[in-house]
Amino acid sequence: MPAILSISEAVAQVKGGSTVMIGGFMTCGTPTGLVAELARRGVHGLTVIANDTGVQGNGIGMLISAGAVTQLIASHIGTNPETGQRMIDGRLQVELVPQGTLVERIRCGGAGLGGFLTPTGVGTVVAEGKQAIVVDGRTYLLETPLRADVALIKAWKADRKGNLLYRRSARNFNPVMAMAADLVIAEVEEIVEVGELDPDQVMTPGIFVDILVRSVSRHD
Amino acid sequence: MPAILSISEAVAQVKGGSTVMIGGFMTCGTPTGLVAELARRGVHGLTVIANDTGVQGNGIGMLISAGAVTQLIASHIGTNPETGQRMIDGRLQVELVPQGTLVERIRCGGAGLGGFLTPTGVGTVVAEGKQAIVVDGRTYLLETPLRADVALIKAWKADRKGNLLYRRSARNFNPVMAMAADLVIAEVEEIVEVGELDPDQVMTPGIFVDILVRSVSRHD
Amino acid sequence: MTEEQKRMIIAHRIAQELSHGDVVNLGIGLPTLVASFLPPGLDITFQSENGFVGLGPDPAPGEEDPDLVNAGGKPVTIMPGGAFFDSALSFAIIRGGHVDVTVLGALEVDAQGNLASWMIPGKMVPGMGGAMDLVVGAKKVIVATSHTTKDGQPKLLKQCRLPLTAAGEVDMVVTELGVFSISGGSMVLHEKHPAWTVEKIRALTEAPLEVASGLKDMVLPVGV
Amino acid sequence: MTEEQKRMIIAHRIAQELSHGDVVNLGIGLPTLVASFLPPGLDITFQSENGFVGLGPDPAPGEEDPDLVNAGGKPVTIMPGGAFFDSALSFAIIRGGHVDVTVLGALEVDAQGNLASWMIPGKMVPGMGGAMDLVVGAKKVIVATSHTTKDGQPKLLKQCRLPLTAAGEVDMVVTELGVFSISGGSMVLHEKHPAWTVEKIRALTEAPLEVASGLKDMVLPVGV
Repeated sequence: MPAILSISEAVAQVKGGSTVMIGGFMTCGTPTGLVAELARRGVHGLTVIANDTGVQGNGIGMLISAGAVTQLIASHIGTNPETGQRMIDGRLQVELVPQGTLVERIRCGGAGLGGFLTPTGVGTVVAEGKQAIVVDGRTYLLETPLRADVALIKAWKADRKGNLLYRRSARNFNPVMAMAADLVIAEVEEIVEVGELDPDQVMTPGIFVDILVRSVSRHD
Repeated sequence: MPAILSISEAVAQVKGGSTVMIGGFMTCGTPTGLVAELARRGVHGLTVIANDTGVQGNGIGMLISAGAVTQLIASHIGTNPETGQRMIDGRLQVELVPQGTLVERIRCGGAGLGGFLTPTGVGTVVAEGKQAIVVDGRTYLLETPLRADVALIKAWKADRKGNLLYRRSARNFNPVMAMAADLVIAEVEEIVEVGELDPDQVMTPGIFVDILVRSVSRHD
Repeated sequence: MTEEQKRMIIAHRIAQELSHGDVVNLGIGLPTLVASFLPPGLDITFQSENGFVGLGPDPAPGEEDPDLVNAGGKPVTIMPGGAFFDSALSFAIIRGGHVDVTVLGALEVDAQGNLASWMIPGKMVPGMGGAMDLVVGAKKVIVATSHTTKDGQPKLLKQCRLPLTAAGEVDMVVTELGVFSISGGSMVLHEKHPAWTVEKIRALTEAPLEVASGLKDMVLPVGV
Repeated sequence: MTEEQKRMIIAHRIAQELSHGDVVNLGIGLPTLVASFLPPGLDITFQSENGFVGLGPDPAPGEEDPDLVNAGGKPVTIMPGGAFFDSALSFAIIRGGHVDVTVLGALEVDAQGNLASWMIPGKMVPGMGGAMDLVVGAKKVIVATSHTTKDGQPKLLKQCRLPLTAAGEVDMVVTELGVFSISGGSMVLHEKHPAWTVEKIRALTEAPLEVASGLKDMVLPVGV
């Protein structure tokens, strides 16, 4: 059973210098309460793995503005000019990864696989430094797993066992990141009793979740 | 929108000599109506990809008894002695694949990946003839994708768009096989109108499904 | 032509390429406009790479749901019969060939079918997002682009100069001046804007240009 | 000892290895019996590799649901708070180290931590099912086996002779005669059946045998 903690108790577990996966897509499905608290605490030297950095001052943008992030692995940073500026200034090191490759690398990390072969990126700068492997006459890149010390994810509902439901397109990277970190903290809008969720409908089994926190407000 | 056909109309699309994925685990979640009709039609020379061959005369066991299968890719055949006997007699060629590798190879086939690296099977006969690749000091086997001409799957409910819900442990290989075949035929217990399923709860999106058939009876 | 007219011509023409039953992913910006020109009654399922099929029209004001956005982060709706999923399944759909048509913008596109759309070194590095997977994975890749840059330079090139999104994957290019396929190191003009001559189009095209035997006029949207 | 007594001693002893909060996969046959000996109040989640967590006890007669079976195809139940998933996620859980303990039977196990459990060439080829993934993926691998074959031959070997399930992955072996860990090419005896001497156990063990400094008696189940 996961621990049910306050946002500040939960975020206190995230140490400076650690690697943190953060769910969400353009702030939709981002655990905003956890991210805001992390930015507020003045933690430094984080490596963040996320699809994007939201927009300036919102979502993961809060962590960028706080200068908490020194390394970023993401598929898109165009919607947050501050991320680009910090990259150009050399204050932030950015690895850009195709979105499908990014989520699959995280899945590999969670699924105990050593890597996968993808056709995405062949013949582009993404292929640089990577092993090319030919299977059945087609060339693929060998992409390797990503794991994190902590995953900060956002769900709609949880039960006390940590079973999670996501809502609408706020699901995105959250279920995959829940598999790929040593410590998984889920920010949820509602916590129900064990037995209230239909086991057929659970999207993330509770065995992946270590800590539950309640969102301060819905869609905040 | 998938076509809604009778079992015999649907199974008429499966040609002798084709590669057929069949969902289910020990007959639980096997599309028994489709399999029975396929066995009855006297189709020959099938390559079957499935977790197991059920038990003698039931589930995929019906196809084995009918002599319809010449090649089998499965993780387990111990519960159907007839499969083992035909293998020893040389009438059936069997490739045994670890269950996690089997499902991941099918997923690769459906997901457009060229393969994946797994630690499973290293140092065993499963490694024979396979490329070993070292990532971060650990040895993995390169396993390659599986695809089929036809997937025969079983679901609980469908809507007319082909969106599927599975029930309990009858889910197993079905959602993954739905992604990995040129023609996907789903046997379902109930077909509801478009809009009756919650889009958050759909387990297999209808875009994967080509043909829906109604099960003759529940759990038959 | 105004920029708005160009966009309408391109989006309208691409809408004619979609067939009953297609699963289609539209990139943000100009490609999104394609949905406005769908022939009535055509059953098209739009995929949104952030995690669903059945992307519908914009919500009525006040009806926005912050949990339901498109790949540009904008509030949208879902059609009856749609389905949500996680990013892993979304890109399994995309890379696995389950998207019939993808429509994307371009910075440059060339006669080898190469596309550059995601960065200008030293200037603009937004990232590739889902574009690299879409171009590699979709069965048919249609590039939707103005024929030239804002300062009149060709965008249909002999060879892309910017970093590629994907190599050799583009099937069709639609601009306000014409409809092009890629074949043997040339772009082949199949349809042209009725008011333009082949020679005038050639003058604005860097890629080697061939003209298809059955060259036709593009059908323009009503009112353009 | 009867076969039933052996099974009870082994299952009872392995149950003591499970800790509060563990996710555990029990193989079919003898390992399944471990669940019967859980200390009360211990929060253990059982995983069933055919696709769920929260495996519960056998259903009451007449309450069987054909859609709810264990990895042996037998009707079972699910506990409140359990969850179903597909085989891909099931093996992501298994291979990804999310199962704390797996308990499996053996044909042979050796002093290098090798396990053979899935075939006897020319005789029995049932297939490996999920065993290879479980042995490679679980954090702790416990082998549950009678100390000898039915005709009295050792099953704890210097080196396995049958085709392996996995190489070097076994952490612990529990038989009716003792509890063993694997270390530097030897099996280390930590606990022994109270009625047996080390020398008598050694005589039935082919693997090089060391004796742990704090050798203890195994706690046997009540009534055995």
